[in-house]
Amino acid sequence: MPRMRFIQAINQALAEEMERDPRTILIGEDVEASIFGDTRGLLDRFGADRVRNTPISEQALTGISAGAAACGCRVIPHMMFSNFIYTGFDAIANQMAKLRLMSGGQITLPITVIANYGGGRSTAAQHSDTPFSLLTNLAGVEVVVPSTPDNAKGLMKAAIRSDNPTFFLEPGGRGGDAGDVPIGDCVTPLGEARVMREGSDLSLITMGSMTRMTLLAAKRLETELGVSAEVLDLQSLVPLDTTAILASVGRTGRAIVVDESRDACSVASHVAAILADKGFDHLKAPVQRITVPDTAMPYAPSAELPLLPSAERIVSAAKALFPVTAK
Amino acid sequence: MPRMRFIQAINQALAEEMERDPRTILIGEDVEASIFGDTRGLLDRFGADRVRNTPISEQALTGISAGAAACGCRVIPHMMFSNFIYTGFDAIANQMAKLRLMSGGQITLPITVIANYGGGRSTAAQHSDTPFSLLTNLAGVEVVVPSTPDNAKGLMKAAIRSDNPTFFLEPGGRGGDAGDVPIGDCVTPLGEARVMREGSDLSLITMGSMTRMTLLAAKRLETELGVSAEVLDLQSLVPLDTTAILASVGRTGRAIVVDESRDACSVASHVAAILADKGFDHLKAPVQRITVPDTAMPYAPSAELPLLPSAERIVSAAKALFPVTAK
Amino acid sequence: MAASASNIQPDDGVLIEMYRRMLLIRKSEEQLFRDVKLGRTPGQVHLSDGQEAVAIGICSLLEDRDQITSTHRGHGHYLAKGCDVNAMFAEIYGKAEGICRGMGGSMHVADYSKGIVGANGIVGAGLGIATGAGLANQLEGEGRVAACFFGDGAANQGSLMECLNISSLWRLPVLFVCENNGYSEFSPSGTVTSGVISDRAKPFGIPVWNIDGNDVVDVWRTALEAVDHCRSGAGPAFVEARTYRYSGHFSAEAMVLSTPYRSDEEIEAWRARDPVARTRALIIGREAANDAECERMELEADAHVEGAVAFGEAGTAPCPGTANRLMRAGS
Amino acid sequence: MAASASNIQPDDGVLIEMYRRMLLIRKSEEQLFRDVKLGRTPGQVHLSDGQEAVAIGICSLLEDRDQITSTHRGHGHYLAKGCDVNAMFAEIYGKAEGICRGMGGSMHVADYSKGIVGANGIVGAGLGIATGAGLANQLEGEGRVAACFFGDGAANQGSLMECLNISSLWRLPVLFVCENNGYSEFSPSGTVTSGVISDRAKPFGIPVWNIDGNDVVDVWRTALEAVDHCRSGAGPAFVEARTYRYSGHFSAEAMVLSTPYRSDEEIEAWRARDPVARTRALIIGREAANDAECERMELEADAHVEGAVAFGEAGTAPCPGTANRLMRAGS
Ligand SMILES: Cc1ncc(C[n+]2csc(CCOP(=O)(O)OP(=O)(O)O)c2C)c(N)n1
Ligand SMILES: Cc1ncc(C[n+]2csc(CCOP(=O)(O)OP(=O)(O)O)c2C)c(N)n1
Ligand SMILES: [Mg+2]
Ligand SMILES: [Mg+2]
Repeated sequence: MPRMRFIQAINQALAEEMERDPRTILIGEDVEASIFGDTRGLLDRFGADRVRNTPISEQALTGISAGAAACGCRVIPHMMFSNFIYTGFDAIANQMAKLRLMSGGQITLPITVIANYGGGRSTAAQHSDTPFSLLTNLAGVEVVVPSTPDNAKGLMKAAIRSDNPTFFLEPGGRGGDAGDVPIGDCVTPLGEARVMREGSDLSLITMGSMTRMTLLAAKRLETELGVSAEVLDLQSLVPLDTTAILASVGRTGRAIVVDESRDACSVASHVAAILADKGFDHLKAPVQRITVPDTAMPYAPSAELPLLPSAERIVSAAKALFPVTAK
Repeated sequence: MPRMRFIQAINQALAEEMERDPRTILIGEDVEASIFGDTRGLLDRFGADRVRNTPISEQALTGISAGAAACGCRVIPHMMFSNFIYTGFDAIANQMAKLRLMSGGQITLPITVIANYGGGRSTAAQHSDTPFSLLTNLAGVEVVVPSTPDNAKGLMKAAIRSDNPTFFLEPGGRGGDAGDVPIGDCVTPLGEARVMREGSDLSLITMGSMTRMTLLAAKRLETELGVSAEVLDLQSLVPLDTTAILASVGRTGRAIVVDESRDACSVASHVAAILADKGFDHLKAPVQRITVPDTAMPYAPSAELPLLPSAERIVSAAKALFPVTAK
Repeated sequence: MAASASNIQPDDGVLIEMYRRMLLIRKSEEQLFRDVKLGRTPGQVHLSDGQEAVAIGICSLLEDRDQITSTHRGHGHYLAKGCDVNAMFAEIYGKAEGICRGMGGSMHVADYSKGIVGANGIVGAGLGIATGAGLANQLEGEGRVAACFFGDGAANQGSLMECLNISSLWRLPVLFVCENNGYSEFSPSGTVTSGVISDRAKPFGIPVWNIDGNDVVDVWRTALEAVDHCRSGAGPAFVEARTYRYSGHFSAEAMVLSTPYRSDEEIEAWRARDPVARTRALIIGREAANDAECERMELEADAHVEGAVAFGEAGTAPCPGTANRLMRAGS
Repeated sequence: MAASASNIQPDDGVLIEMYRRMLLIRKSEEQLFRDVKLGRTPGQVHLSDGQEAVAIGICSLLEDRDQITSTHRGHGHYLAKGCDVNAMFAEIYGKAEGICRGMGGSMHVADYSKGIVGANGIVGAGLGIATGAGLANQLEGEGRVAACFFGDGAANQGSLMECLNISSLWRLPVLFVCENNGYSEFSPSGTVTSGVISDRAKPFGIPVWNIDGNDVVDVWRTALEAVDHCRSGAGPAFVEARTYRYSGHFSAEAMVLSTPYRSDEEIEAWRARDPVARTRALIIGREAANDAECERMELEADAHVEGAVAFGEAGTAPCPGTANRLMRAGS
């Protein structure tokens, strides 16, 4: 398997899927120049009909995506930063998420919305939101969050092939991560979490940008506390792999959920809620959430970085669960 | 205390607060004619400067609210139906929720956004959303949800007096409910839940439109199962009265959360997550959520009504918690 | 560009067909108004009685494969696009046999197989969707046109400007049709709308027609030119049609408003310019049909509506699992 | 209405003051560009070097109590509005002594006490905010004006049309200032913008000026008329100023783009029309100051910037609890 960077894996998936289906189009602000690199080269390869810069008009961008998808295109709108989703939110929340039901199933909306999310880079409050919660609560759109180059490719392919509106959320700080990526048709099915590391004492449930750091924390837990932590990468938030969540905690009896969302009504909250309900009988200890506290993101690193989940925060949360074994 | 309808209580609070502070203004689509009745008569009383119809321009409506509030007005934008929040969502999520932090606390935004939410009236998917989750997750806006005429008045007063952007969410189907309402300055403090009914076996935690039905369910539990259920009305979602939630479940050991939100990442999820963490030691049974399943709202009553939380659903959830006592 | 310069006329067959369809809309909506009072509909309705000529005049020039986006006031667009009246009534009655299986209701009646890319409860939302349909059409290259119906109130949504800009830049085959009925809910246009709406298209170089929306021939003639402009690949076109809705904003307004927002004189003045009656007069004047024939057309429309009521009433209530099943493709 | 008809000139004092401030902007931004490379700033910056005349010309006619809304490219507006350069550098360096206590950074430098109602990372967001400020001003009735700076790219946000409509309807004292620098990120205006931007204000009856944004006198003269129009209660005004940003969209663009999106010739052609140099030439030509005096002004600006760097560097890192504490009033 060739090794490549996260962003290249996304780029490859886009290119392969556009090759596969000539009705697939990509639109968005500066998708031609591609500031993140994910859409680079696609204009040259697929031409100006299928790769189009749009004006700064997010309402129209999302609305046009719904309309073009309803009329036979497979549409990939690129929103750039997640915060710009809000500017085009009507066509997402009122159209993409609802048209299928409202039409009695007549309409199919094969849309893959790309947006880059997350903090840690001093981009300040308007360029650092993690929009998992509000998209997941819509219920009418699928939400996928890749964590490594290989599932970035696989999930992008699945997202594009899905006949539902699907958000593909790029972890902002992870574009440079390198990893092995399968060649060709590697589709990661939506709705399947993956166990990144097996463990027997504790389940660390996470997704996207937080996965790498959670794995580091798991290693530290092994060495520092002798705790065997399983790491479950959700991969897709809608549909959510409830079975895998319950199975993991069934094995370990303890869970910490790590999520870059702001805490209130986060995906972490929802996973914890599932455990408090369907997983209750498995639970040997409180379910903790490692999230961003309920504030907007500050600019200065000294104020921003401590707000983000970190291996440190995970380790100290775990310590509270295993007071005796703590060295 | 005079008896009045829910919507009259809101109307009275608006009038009293506009009387109190001449810099308070009300803007929105047809706030003059007032389709819901909440703003009726205010134009005549306070004049066209302070009560203004806006064009159908939700982006501008929210943006203008932020600007006018930043420059000395106390602004009450009326969004009509909650789904229209999405159309004006940028100025909510990127401005109202973030300007204060981004400015280092320089700016104060005394804004009270009114919107009517919820299903059950065959208004179909685009006029029935319950937007608790996405607003709560923003963290930068306060969210209040009245449940009875008296707290409708008290919470509206608190919302208007708050120096933060605050959403006052009117339960769509409850406008006609009547109740006793205190005269004059009855401010319901933000961040305080209220116990609507005491009980020792089970906490039913709820808010807004669901409160009345939850009280009915509690009565049925008493008579049908001999279960003593406490009913906690959250009143405000941001700030959230975590202390009251934990105290109630500390007393009862069991909780069901009833919330008109779609389930994933709902307020119900978040309350359950708090219980799974800080309330874990109190819990004797799984925490169940009675919410709207993760779909958009259908039009036909036969398809819509079963999706909403109901006393029936609460009672049967409770039955699962008390298998022995069930008659 | 002002109203159409040409004086071309629809031939008798076209005129009669437009009249028939206008009658079907008018009779259907009158029935629906009664149905709401009778409690046959679970929700309220927004009627377009008085505006029939716009929907009919425009849609007469559209082919089945052409798309439209409709509004919360969409019964007329639905019927004008040739969709089934039975399935509309069943929908509005909340029945599984409805065009949207009872999931959408009055604000969302739309037959996608006939090119209706949604009737929309969100004012202005059709603008982006129609522009997207125009993009799909352009890429397909077969000359399909997407028409977007929207109100004078919707013209104040910023999305209009965005879509005018993009459709002009990309020369998309999108026909913008502003149904200016003088009100945005209960606000008279002048109180919420600055200037002339169709002027808003001019900075983008989009050709504009400003017409009498109660004159079906004028609408038809304009559509002939405007649709052709779009179909030929020349880019978008913009029509503003002045019209009026007799029944007001929605079926419960008399109940919820404390004071009327328009005068009886105003309503009467518009009734005197009724598009259905004018079309009938034109038909008689031209001798395209006589009184008795026109009468028969009315009775036919009545019969259609009666049949639709029966169909709707006989329909079944959708079962609770329907929403869950229909939410996502592949589920 | 085209460019200002009048030929009124700023007096020497005003011209020199404008020159000083333009120098401060230019020197500050050149320094910031170096600072990014040096790693002194935690984030990237969007520089306005080349555009100074617009900010300065407009703000020279604004009083302290008048508001502005700024953009992601807001250092120039900040300094033009007379805000503190030290607090700006400290902010961009991420220090607690910054104007926003290090919470906002480069895209959000704003001193509210000087009427800056936010510099905004959301393109177009200032439009609604400035319109709201205009509403507050109108209600106050003291003649304050709110000016909204926005780019040619931002002019494609539908919010523009909404705000033009509302400010015209309500006759709000809002001055719309479009800084047309020819690019929306890496897209040349012509590829994303149809027609002439300022024409978009005309359907709303708003007076329009279309000017050379690199000529500070022309901007000043226009502002004299346009601000007066707003202040007098006659409603909004619209200025489109053509200009250019030398350093491109943002400080890391050379690193992230695979190919350049503009030619060296283009940049050179604009440098030949440099607003700072032109102002200096005018000063010398008018004998408002001589070469040595101009030189001294440059040195003064350098000294200011040097002081600001030192101030910023000496600042302290905001502590982790800051965000939580500042999020809400009363907490
Ligand atoms: C985004 C949004 N805002 C507000 C409403 C409420 N609303 C429904 S119809 C309407 C007036 C529409 O006026 P117009 O576009 O002129 O259409 P008309 O009703 O006159 O046909 C409004 C404000 C809505 N449905 N959607
Ligand atoms: C709502 C939103 N969409 C997209 C962006 C990304 N973005 C930042 S600056 C910019 C271009 C702005 O162009 P213009 O308004 O002409 O201002 P300029 O940068 O040229 O000064 C874009 C697209 C953003 N910040 N906000
Ligand atoms: Mg109208
Ligand atoms: Mg620009």
